[in-house]
Amino acid sequence: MQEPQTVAAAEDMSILEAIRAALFAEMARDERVLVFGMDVGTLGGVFRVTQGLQQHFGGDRVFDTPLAEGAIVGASVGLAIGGMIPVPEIQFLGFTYQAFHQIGPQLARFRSRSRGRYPMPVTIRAPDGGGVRTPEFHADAVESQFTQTPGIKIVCPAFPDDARNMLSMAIRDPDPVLFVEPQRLYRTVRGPVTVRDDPLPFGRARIVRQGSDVTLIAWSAAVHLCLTAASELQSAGISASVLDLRTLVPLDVAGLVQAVTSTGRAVVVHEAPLTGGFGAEISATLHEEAFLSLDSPVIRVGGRDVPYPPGALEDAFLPTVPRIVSAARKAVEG
Amino acid sequence: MQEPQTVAAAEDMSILEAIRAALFAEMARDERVLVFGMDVGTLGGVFRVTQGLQQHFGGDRVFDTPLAEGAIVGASVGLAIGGMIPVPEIQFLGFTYQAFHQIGPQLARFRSRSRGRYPMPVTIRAPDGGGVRTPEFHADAVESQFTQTPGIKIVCPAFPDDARNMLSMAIRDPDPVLFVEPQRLYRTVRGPVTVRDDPLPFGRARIVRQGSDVTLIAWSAAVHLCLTAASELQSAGISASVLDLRTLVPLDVAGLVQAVTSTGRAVVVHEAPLTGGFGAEISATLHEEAFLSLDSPVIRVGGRDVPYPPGALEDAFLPTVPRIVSAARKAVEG
Amino acid sequence: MTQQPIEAGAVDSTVTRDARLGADGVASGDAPMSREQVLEAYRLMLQSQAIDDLAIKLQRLKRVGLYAPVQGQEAAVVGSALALDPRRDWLVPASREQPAMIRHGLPLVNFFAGYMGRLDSAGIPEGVKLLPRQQAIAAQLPHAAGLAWAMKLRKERAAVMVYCGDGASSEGDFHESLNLAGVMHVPLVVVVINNQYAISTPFHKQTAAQSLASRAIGYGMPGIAVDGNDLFAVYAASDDAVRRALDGGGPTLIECRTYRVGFHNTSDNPNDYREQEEVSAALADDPTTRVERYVLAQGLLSPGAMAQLKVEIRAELDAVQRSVADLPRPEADFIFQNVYDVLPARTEQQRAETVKEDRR
Amino acid sequence: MTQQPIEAGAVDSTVTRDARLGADGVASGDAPMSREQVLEAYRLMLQSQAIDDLAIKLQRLKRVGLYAPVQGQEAAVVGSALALDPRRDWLVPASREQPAMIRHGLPLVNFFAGYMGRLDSAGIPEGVKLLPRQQAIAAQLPHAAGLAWAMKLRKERAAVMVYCGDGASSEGDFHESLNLAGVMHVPLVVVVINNQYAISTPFHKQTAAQSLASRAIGYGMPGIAVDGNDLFAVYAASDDAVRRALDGGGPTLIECRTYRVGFHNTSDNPNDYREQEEVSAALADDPTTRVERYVLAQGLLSPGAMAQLKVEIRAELDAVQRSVADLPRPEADFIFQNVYDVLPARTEQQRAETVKEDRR
Ligand SMILES: Cc1ncc(C[n+]2csc(CCOP(=O)(O)OP(=O)(O)O)c2C)c(N)n1
Ligand SMILES: Cc1ncc(C[n+]2csc(CCOP(=O)(O)OP(=O)(O)O)c2C)c(N)n1
Ligand SMILES: [Mg+2]
Ligand SMILES: [Mg+2]
Repeated sequence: MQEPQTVAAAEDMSILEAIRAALFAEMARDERVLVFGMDVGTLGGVFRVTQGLQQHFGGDRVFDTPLAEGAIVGASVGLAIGGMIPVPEIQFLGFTYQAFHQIGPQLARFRSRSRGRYPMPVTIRAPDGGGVRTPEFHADAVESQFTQTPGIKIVCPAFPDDARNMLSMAIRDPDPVLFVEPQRLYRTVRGPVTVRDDPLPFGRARIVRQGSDVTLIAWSAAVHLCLTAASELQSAGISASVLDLRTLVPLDVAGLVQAVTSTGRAVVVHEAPLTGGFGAEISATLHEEAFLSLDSPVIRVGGRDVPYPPGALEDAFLPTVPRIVSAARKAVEG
Repeated sequence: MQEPQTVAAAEDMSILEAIRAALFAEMARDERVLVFGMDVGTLGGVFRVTQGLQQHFGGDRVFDTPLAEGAIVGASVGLAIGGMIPVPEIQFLGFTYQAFHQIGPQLARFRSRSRGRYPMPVTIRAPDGGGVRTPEFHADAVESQFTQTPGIKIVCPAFPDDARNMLSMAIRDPDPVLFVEPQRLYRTVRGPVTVRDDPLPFGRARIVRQGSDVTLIAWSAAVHLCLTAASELQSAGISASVLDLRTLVPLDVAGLVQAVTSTGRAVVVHEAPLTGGFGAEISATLHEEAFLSLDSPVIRVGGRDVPYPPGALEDAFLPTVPRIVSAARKAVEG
Repeated sequence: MTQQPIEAGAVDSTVTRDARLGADGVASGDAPMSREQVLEAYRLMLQSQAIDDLAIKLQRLKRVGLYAPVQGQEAAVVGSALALDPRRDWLVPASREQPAMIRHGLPLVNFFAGYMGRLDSAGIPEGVKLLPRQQAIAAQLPHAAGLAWAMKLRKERAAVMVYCGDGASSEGDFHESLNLAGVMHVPLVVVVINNQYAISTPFHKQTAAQSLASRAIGYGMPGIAVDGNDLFAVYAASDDAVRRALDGGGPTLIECRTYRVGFHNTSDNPNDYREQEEVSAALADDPTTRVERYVLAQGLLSPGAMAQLKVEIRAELDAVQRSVADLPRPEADFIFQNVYDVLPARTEQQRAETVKEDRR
Repeated sequence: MTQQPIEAGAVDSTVTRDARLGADGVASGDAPMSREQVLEAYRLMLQSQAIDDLAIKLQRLKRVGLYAPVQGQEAAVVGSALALDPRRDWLVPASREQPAMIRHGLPLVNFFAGYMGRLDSAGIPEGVKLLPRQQAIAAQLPHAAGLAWAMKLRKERAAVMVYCGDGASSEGDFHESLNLAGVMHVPLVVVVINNQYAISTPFHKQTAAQSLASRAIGYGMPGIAVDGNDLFAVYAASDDAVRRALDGGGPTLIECRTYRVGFHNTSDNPNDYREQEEVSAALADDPTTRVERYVLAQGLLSPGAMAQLKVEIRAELDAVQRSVADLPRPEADFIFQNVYDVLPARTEQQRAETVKEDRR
């Protein structure tokens, strides 16, 4: 899990700026790259992530589309066949529901269906996650639903540096990528960004905090909850590692096993409802691959098994630092 | 897991006949019950499951719809609000992709969104599963995708008796149910059917074979693979239980734990791709709830992490009896 | 089948109406509404403006989460909703039809409770034939088609009116449900509030169609485009459509052409994507002002009574808002209510945990 | 915006063509196709019939899985495809356009290899501007819209022709992609093969619209309904549309009205849902027979040459079929090919396992 060579000096950015920088860089690098979706052009996106792109690259490469998620993704398939590199935005991950039939069964399978003739270098960007009191659907963290339709990669950065480099990687990847952006962190998490020209391939988890008693596993915004929980645990005398998965597909099984073996205990945290969430996959995998190294079972902390509630009640739904802390205590103390 | 009282003598039926009998019975019992979908009326469905219904109950209660899965499910929401009990058919579970945005985020959430004002007594029937060399999508076993949208129940019978009783229960249930029908078994599995007037609630797994060394856990068509595997294991001196989950939501956690505790070893089998399949949920749950009773980790046997292949190659994709047998051996022998 | 004659051009089902209530407040021809109806409409339009103002103020004070104003669309929303009989007909909103929901029977307290997070009081009361607001664009359309279908199957004499926006007209749900409604010949009235924008996306980027009403032909139903700022035109078209629905004449598509004068919602800034001139032009043709002029000209209200009415409306809202603020906030385990009839055991356990955590 | 005039009825964009090649094989007016084109069409139509026969036979012998015949639709499929230049234009099939795929460059061997499970040989060769068949109804439409959009963005002079059925016209994908194509003004030709059925569901249960071509108006593009059994009418409309697309005139919707004479596919029995008379009527107006009469009347082929041609076509197919039968069946690990550019480690492990299991 060693990081490759740096080619530019680090710059401090928010996640939002890092994503925008990646879009600028990739559009400049390859004129086949197109950015489109609802309101991404003139407005620059409802979060202003794509701000300035249309002015810079013109209305042929950055454009607003009609309000139809299925067509946005479906057209991306055709644009890719026609030699373009589409980077569509779905305004919120919770509206990939409307495009579901064009993502897993079409975009993800087109390389295979066409026996390799039509690879799909498409990156779908979509923000998700709770904590910002959005209306219904706008927080739904449904990334695990796409793990049942192989052919697509799922990338969930938690830091500006990863957002910057992994979005570039996604756009250059010959395969489709669902790139999930933690809306809660867009402007709140800042950090150094170092542009890498030859980054590691997808599928490498990263230890973002070293500890010895328990490993907290997460991706996307939940990584930061785990970091806070780890600090609290520290005060209570428990030393927690935090592993940022970074990509769900491909999954870094070796990295997971290694991180958990070193502590013997693990808690996996995600915002999606517990049942059927990707935490189950992590837990199942760890038990399969590292059973004998586990001193206690992997504990999952997820969203509740209910529909995402109105903003006023999202704390009752979401995994919180206290819930993570108490799960970690349980893992360690039994 | 004791079965309740019988109210009618057992009759021998195929799964298909059992489903049809349940539809006849529920339509006769309650005139609000409607059956609709593509080709379910005049034709009686592409598998002839609904044959005879339209002649018997008339074109107002059994009707063909346009080719639009989203509208079929979406209209069901409205029909339910209007006081009907819709039993829509989606021609194959793999075409719930097209209705995805109307199932989890709408149908499943309407009770909650309307704060109880509009319960959704809707049962979506859909066949799925491999082994019958269907074209693309027709075999996709995507039941786990619906476990991330709470509010809907997921029922996956493997025997005629369950098909008959659980479909009746589903139709009478005030909540939405996704009722998955194993197409491979429609006509091949026959068995006694005893109509129960007051069946057990959903969420009770059933031990369909008793054993002492390892518990094979499955639902839908895979239950029968497990039964075959259990016979083979018997010859090799390994005594396997087979647990038929019957419903994924609600999940019979207590039944699972009890069944696995008695053997100390478990293998979970499903047709969906391994990663993100419901086997992960079973494995994670068992480790969380029965860690100390497990002599070895729960092993998953699933479909491969690739798109469902053309018919000629489905055996390479699907869980097979040999794969189950060798997983069970590994669980037992380490 | 191949022998059937090829049609000499499909019949155009789009009917267009002349203006009824002009920008000057003068009605051409007979008014399609009674004096009482005009006054009801006027009151609802004023109330809608007052709700916009109050909700935006409360949002700025962080007492309301997000608010999407009606401003500019009052005639389209009120004129259509008034064609319904709330005891008989159903109303299915999108998410910007506040006065229609209230007119259809949603109590003001419940209305504000929804926006102010007092969820225990925010439901739709039993008997009010209304669906909750829909946040997934266009998803309400198949629900409405199904509901109308239920009315037909039950032989209930009732119409269903459903709203959606110009943006919504691009979603698959729009198409699938209108086609279904057409072929099932159900008593549905689809009111498209074409306010020229879907967030920042103007109508000409939404579709190349000249009119959304023209889509009706492809579903075998009548379609009509009206000036959505003309209360009388909207009401007349809606009333026609409701009658047709009640008389077994099937569904109708109505496009109300209006303009979203305000921001998309409280977190939007329209200056980022449109010119002030465009907004000024629209402001100059405020639909409520048209009605106000008519009301004064016809002597339905004196200037004094009108001023009094405005004060009353604002006072009522403010009182409601204050009483809602006094309502209890929901408990944490509210999120487990109404998920299922009976919670699954595992979820029940989560509920218990949540209650315990909340107490800590 | 509210000041814009309310249109006096939307303009109807549906144009209708007179019959060109009647049931008697007599052309009215000038033939829109050259002699060579007519002969090419005729050959393709005969070949399509022969493929239907052979594939059904092979299915009965369990050497083909499932087959959906073209019978009755030959003029619609061939007449449209012939308007394309395969070196320049793209063809996006649904799943019942066999002769179009072959004409566009799919080698017969690859074609049969697909049906006969010889997957290693079933791909679309590099350079053939064709997409694979689509099993999810209507899902190909947005792909085609996107592909046409790519042509426009790249300033390539190329048209994209996409097929779908009458059933497909009810899916959300149909609507979303036609609307997108309209607003992006891309070089797309949408050919709806209205064969009156979607499995058992007749057209009048599919929609209340009189014509599917009439939907074009709602997307701001020209629409035309033609007798789909009339080769010349189909060709002329398609040729117009392709030219318009190439000249920057945007998309066109063409509805070909024809009839699915055969079963939906080899596991369907149409007697369960339709009357034989209806089929007989359609059989009496076989589109290939129309062309055959024309070919004979115009002396394009002598009766002897025609008989010879039919023998040749069948012989060729049979030879191809036999050579395909000799091709190797795919290995088990074929399923892991082309899932990703590089397989994830975990999937790679599954591949290794599969190979090992397969060897046992
Ligand atoms: C399916 C879906 N996609 C995207 C959004 C985000 N969104 C919320 S409102 C809106 C624009 C809606 O435009 P329109 O239908 O014209 O209604 P208006 O806001 O003008 O009333 C969008 C894109 C959503 N809520 N649902
Ligand atoms: C999304 C989807 N829903 C359902 C089906 C099952 N199905 C296969 S063919 C068919 C009918 C298609 O009718 P139409 O579009 O008219 O094409 P045709 O078969 O007449 O060529 C159906 C419903 C499917 N393949 N895809
Ligand atoms: Mg709008
Ligand atoms: Mg058809």
